[in-house]
Amino acid sequence: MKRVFFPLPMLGLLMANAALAAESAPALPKVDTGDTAWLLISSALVMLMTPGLALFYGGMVRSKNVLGTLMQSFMIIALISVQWVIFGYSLSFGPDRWGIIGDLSWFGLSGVGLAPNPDYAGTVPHQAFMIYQAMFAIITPALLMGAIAERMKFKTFVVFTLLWSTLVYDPIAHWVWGTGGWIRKMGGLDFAGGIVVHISSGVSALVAALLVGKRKGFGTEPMALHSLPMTITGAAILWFGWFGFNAGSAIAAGMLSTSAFVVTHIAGAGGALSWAFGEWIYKGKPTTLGAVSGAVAGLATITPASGFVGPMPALFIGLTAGIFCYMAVMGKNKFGYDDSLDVFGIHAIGGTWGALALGLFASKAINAAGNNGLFFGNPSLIAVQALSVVSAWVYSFVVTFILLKILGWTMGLRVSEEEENSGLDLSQHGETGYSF
Amino acid sequence: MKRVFFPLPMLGLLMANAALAAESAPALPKVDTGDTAWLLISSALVMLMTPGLALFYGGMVRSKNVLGTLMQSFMIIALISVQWVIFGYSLSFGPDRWGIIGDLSWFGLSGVGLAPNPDYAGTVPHQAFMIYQAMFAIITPALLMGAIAERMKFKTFVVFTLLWSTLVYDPIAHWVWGTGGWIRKMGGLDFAGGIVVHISSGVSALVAALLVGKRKGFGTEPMALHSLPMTITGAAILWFGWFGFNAGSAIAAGMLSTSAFVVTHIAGAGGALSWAFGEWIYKGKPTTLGAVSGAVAGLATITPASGFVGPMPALFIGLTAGIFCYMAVMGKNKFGYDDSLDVFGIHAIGGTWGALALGLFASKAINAAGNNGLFFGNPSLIAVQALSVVSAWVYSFVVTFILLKILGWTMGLRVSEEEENSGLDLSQHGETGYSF
Amino acid sequence: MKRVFFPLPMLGLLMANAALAAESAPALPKVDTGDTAWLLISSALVMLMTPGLALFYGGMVRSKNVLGTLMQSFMIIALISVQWVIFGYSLSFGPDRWGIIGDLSWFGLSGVGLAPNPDYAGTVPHQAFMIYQAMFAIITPALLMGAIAERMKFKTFVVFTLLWSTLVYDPIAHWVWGTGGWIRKMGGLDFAGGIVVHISSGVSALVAALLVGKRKGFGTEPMALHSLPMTITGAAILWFGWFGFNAGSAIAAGMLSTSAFVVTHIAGAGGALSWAFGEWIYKGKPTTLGAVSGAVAGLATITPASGFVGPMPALFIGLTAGIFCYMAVMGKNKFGYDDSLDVFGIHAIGGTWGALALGLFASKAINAAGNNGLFFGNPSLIAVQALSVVSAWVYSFVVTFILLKILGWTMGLRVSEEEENSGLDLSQHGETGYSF
Amino acid sequence: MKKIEAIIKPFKLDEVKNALTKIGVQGMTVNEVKGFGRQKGHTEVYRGAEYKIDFLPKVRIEMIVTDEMVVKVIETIERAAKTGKIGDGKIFVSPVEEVIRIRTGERGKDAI
Amino acid sequence: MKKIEAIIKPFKLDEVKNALTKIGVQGMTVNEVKGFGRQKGHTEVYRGAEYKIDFLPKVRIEMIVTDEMVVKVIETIERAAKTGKIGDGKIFVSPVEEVIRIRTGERGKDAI
Amino acid sequence: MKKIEAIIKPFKLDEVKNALTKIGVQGMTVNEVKGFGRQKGHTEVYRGAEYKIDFLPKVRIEMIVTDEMVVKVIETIERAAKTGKIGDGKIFVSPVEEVIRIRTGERGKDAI
Ligand SMILES: Nc1ncnc2c1ncn2[C@@H]1O[C@H](COP(=O)(O)OP(=O)(O)O)[C@@H](O)[C@H]1O
Ligand SMILES: Nc1ncnc2c1ncn2[C@@H]1O[C@H](COP(=O)(O)OP(=O)(O)O)[C@@H](O)[C@H]1O
Ligand SMILES: Nc1ncnc2c1ncn2[C@@H]1O[C@H](COP(=O)(O)OP(=O)(O)O)[C@@H](O)[C@H]1O
Repeated sequence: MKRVFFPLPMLGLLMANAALAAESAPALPKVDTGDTAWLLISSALVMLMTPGLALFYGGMVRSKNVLGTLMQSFMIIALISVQWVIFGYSLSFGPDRWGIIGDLSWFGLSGVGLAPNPDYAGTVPHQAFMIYQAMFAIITPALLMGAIAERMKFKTFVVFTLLWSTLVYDPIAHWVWGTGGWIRKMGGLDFAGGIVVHISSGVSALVAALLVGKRKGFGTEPMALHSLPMTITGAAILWFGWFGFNAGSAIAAGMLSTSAFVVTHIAGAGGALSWAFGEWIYKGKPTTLGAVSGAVAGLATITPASGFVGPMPALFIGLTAGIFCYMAVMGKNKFGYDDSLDVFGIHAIGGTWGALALGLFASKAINAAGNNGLFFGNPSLIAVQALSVVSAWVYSFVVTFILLKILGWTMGLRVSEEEENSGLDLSQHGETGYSF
Repeated sequence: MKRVFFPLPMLGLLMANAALAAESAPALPKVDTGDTAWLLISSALVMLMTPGLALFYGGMVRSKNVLGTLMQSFMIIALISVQWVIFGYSLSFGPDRWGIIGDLSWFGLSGVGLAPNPDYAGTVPHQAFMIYQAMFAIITPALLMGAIAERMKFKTFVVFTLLWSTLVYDPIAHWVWGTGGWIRKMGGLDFAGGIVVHISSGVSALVAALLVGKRKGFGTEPMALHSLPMTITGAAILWFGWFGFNAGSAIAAGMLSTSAFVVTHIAGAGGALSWAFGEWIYKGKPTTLGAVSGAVAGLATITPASGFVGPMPALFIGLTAGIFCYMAVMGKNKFGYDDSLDVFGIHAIGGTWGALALGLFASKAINAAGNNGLFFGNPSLIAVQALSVVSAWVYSFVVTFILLKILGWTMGLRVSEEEENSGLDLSQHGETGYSF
Repeated sequence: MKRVFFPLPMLGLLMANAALAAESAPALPKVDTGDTAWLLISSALVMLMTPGLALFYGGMVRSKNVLGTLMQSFMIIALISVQWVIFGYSLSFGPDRWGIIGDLSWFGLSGVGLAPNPDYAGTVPHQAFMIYQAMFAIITPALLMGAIAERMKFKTFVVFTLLWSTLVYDPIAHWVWGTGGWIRKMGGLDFAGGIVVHISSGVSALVAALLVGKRKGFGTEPMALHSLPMTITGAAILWFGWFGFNAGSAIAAGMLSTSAFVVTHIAGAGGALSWAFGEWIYKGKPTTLGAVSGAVAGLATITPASGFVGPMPALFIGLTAGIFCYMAVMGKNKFGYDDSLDVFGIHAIGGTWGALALGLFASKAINAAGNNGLFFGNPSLIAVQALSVVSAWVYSFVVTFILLKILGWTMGLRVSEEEENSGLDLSQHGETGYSF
Repeated sequence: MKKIEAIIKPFKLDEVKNALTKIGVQGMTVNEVKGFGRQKGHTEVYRGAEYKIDFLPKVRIEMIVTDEMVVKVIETIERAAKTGKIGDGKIFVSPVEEVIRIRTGERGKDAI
Repeated sequence: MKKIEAIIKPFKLDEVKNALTKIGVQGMTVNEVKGFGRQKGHTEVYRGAEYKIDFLPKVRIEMIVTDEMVVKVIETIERAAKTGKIGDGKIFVSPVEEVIRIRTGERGKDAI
Repeated sequence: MKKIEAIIKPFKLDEVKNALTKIGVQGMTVNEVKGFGRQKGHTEVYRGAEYKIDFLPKVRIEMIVTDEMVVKVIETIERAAKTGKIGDGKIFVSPVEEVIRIRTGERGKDAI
């Protein structure tokens, strides 16, 4: 749906550009400097989110695994960036095949140049759109890894990441955002990745937690977070970057990006408040981990809705996100699987609730290229959203399951027990995090 | 004064827009993409300052209070964001009542839409201006908390923050920046918040330090900073964000924002130099804490002047800021009150000196919508500035005093002695910062 | 070469502006909001790189030297900012003398105003270009200091930094980027500072490592990095800031900045991959320090080429950068000099390889104002590049050598042995980094 | 009364503590140490330079127990801390002449 | 000569140190430890999961003193470290056979 | 068997360890401590406020050795750890009654 997320009046212009561009590329004057500045800085912000996530996660593990955790995020940046420019972008956004995948005609970015591609973004260079999307492809598998922190074999992680991106992320991105993608054509909305990013990673995280199994000592030994200040710093960077994530998804600097920016901030605040106050009431003390987790929950939840809803619905979505995700995380403690850093509880639940909530609160007054939700007189949107969500759940679950089963048989998923005792830092990377 | 801080030639245009907007809202084409991009990224930068401040402060406390300190900043982001969109923005910037406060007609952001509001910003969506201002409302109470670090009861902190924002910040913001505010009408200048942010928080910080009282062991036990690298990181983030704070206050990307950007950087550098060299001469060694404190002093001091003065005055302001604030902090050590992280010495003194200094160095050549200062032939400006400063001092002092007295009687301001011994992290949040 | 790095069609316009500006300054309407927004945010990003570098380096030293290391970067920000606005900018970019240096007519920024200077940047205020360049002048000596970490006398460091900037950085910047500079006139290309920043600092770093001598205990005691997470955080900030460094060097937001942004990201990813996999093959384990070092190597190497080459050449450059720099660092371990944080191995080698590689891969299709390289039919460019590189090597080597010799005789370069034992933090700054 | 010191592998701490409380030990003091011994360290590689790390992370438990408890405590630690691999650690027993509980001023066995 | 070890609450360290120097103690060695004892730990809650923290932060002071000083030192520590609340800590006294000052090679009392 | 404890300057640790392994010491346990002694601390200045830091970083080495080794070990530490400047540290020797190797259950000398 990204193509149409800038003020409609510009659309005619863009089409004109497209025509022009076809005639006499490169159509230089069509690139808007303000829109390009915004998309580039948004790309940088979303890029920064992955190291932010690394810190967010890294602070939550024991100190013997801090490097292993940071390294996963860092390696994903390197791996997926290369995957993306070679074939990932083409699979996700390239010319459509059967509504389910892009073909390989943009292999190695051939044909992805500096002139705008009006299919996706009429006022910025095509490569700007491409690199912006790269950052989304990067952070998604990085999110996933939180579920299996502190125990994954590095070699298998590398292979898994590459395959998962190719087989799970790229197709779903195509369905939802690619020209011709079936969800997009059906009218399913996902402004900035509630389905593409949060559901895909969150559901796959659950599968991974189940198949990789619990950490040694889970439930019997305390597994204290080694540095909450690191986690809080990471959360702050995530929040900062999320402005690029959501407001950047307008692919232009204007009213829509402003609206997305505002609702993003509000939902983050709402999530932080409701999680922390929920704990305060339920457990007696508001925790800092709860506050930052709630913020991330609020931000994840508003993501799909961020270009479609107004400030007060955003506040509602943020507040409910904090509560729902808190409940989901509490639920985990009951079920006993070891989704170590609560990727499922926060991202799958948040992404799902956000994708459905936009079916309630979306308004064409905010985004004429979007749709109206239930409360604006259109009950059908929520059905479309539900179908989109379920498809992403099922697809992510099944493919990740098969992938991990195969990798489990062939390469092994976990480090040995002794390696787990000594920690990933030493066993996988031959390094030690700290030496004060 | 914010409304008029973009090149005058545009003003006519804006008025035209306003007229147009009235006739046929939303007046889509009037939003400038470059200005909007700049204001949005500036908003993100200012938002990042509060976590930056959290690190700046967090590194200066003992490790048993690190989470309590970080949590205050983080909670303020959540609380004040919600307060702001519900009624704070309306109080500060809404339709004027008697020159002292906005009314509640923008309650819940009703009427605060995506079309530009030419009263404040003619080339960007009104909501962009609103969210940019939200970040200022957030960081101000967060600054204040440094004075009473390591001993405030969390519950009281929540209530205090909400009330202080509503009763101190919102009115002063209205006086200085709101359409119809009395200081603004009088011609008092404050480009980016020397009065609104730094004086209000710095003076209130002094009151809080006096009423909350000293930390247990203050003056007898060493209270070593637990992590100077954290403090330095925080200072760096603050400096980075300050570009959005000051240059963003031009509410447009152009010559004025450039000028504000340049003088901000110069003053930060000047403050760092003079504080560090001052220490070197006076105490024998230049400290890193001194260097970063000086930078913050220089940045705070240039804030009110940043859109009115040129580079060489900025260098002078920065260098003197480092010296004055250093002297103020040394003074504290003589007077013996426990403004733990020197909010008064840096922000009240810096904000005051900056607001007066602009009365000396302001030049219409930099900002035609500003005024000339003493050295540019206009001795009257400094009187207006002095009156503005004094008003903010008195008002902040009195209201904060009353507020804290009442809260002291009703809820209690401090944690118990035993809680103070075990630290805020454990006693208020049930968490531990580090576990290496 | 910076002047001409925006779409050629705009050039005529700029010249017109220049004419107009001469007639009726300030020529307000000529400033482009999008370009200005991009240049200002890029300036902020590059400013952030120096604290990022501080963390990158700070994590690699022993904890008793962490503040000394952070302080060097922080002090450089303060010192060089002031040097720059007083005379450094004039030396580098002011009116040319004999092709080798700017004169002092822009002393104290006189004549450096808010109207665009079409010699360097036709669509943004001149001061915006000035402050952007300031950030480059700042980070360059900060890079250098990594070679002599943990042993430099602070007083000498201050004097050295000021002299080195004035005598090495400013002239080389003039040669390559200043109007009339001889390398620029010869046609030598350096988009964002491979020669000006990385070769100058990297080669000088080697000289410094040789003249200052090894750390006490080097080679016999383990000198464990005290915090790899700090180093990784620093690397992430560097990567983030590098988008401003390279893409900002287009001095406009459009196709060229997009292209530079994209190739920067790809080369960073490529460098991280090849260094980490190189280690994996050669030493048995991929390390996090290797991955982040590789990223920095890739980013440094693409720097000179970033506005001239396309994505696939960038991938090649990044991958080879990781390998070459890894080999150079391994080499150091053989030669036995103590370039403590591998400034030579990464920046001199990376900068050199990048400056030569653009002689192979540069294409006028990417940047019409650039040139074609060998693979695009122009074998002469590589010769020009080689001459530029050699000149910068020789000049940096010789001047830094003389400078350090003189400072060694007069002030002494190193702290005393006892001070080295107790650490820079305590001996130079009277502070302690951590107290958990 | 005796002082029993045990140097064990860090990840065994919880197991040992639980085993000891089960046999009635009511107090102990623990700190992190670095151990050098037969268990050879490892090599860490930083930018190609190899560092031999001889000191490995261990945990040191210190406990004052009555003479009657000594044998039981030693046995318990041996059982709980053992993996059979090199580096499992040591137990040292040494004499203690007096124990005082600060809170009450109690002396001797009562103070343990 | 005796070795006196005291496990105390961290925030009492300065008070104890000052009290000891006042009675003439000239040297001591201190480190941070975790204590397990009658003073029950607390519960930390991370994302809803409760962790029982049994080990509390304590400070361990180690001091070699001459036999004559032992009683005075113990009394001083008792006084300065006492809050009367559970968890105030313990003092252990054990024999020491020799003390050497590395700088001078002095032995015995002179080396303390 | 004896327990030898040495409190030394941190930067001397590697030298001491190497010297000890050369004379055949096969195990030791080390931790970081803060020392208070004749070597006066230093003053740290934070925003103008001066803090007297009395505790200096030291390293504590603990070693169980056979009686025959005691003299040699002490001499070796004295030599390796000495700078001749105040604050070089101390060596304490105290009795140990039993040593157990957890891995094998060996007792006494064999367990060292
Ligand atoms: N003689 C000793 N004195 C003090 N501590 C020792 C001694 N020997 C070993 N240790 C400690 O015990 C730990 C384990 O010893 P090691 O020789 O590696 O294995 P094992 O316990 O299997 O014999 C060492 O890391 C060290 O902390
Ligand atoms: N038997 C013991 N051996 C070693 N240390 C002990 C022992 N008992 C208690 N301690 C230490 O003393 C501290 C205080 O003991 P605790 O039983 O909690 O309270 P109290 O000192 O009031 O009896 C503990 O945290 C632990 O560090
Ligand atoms: N009586 C003592 N008991 C325990 N440790 C001591 C004692 N005296 C000194 N130390 C330790 O030895 C270190 C060095 O002692 P100090 O008096 O400073 O110098 P020197 O070793 O030259 O006499 C101290 O920092 C402290 O850790």
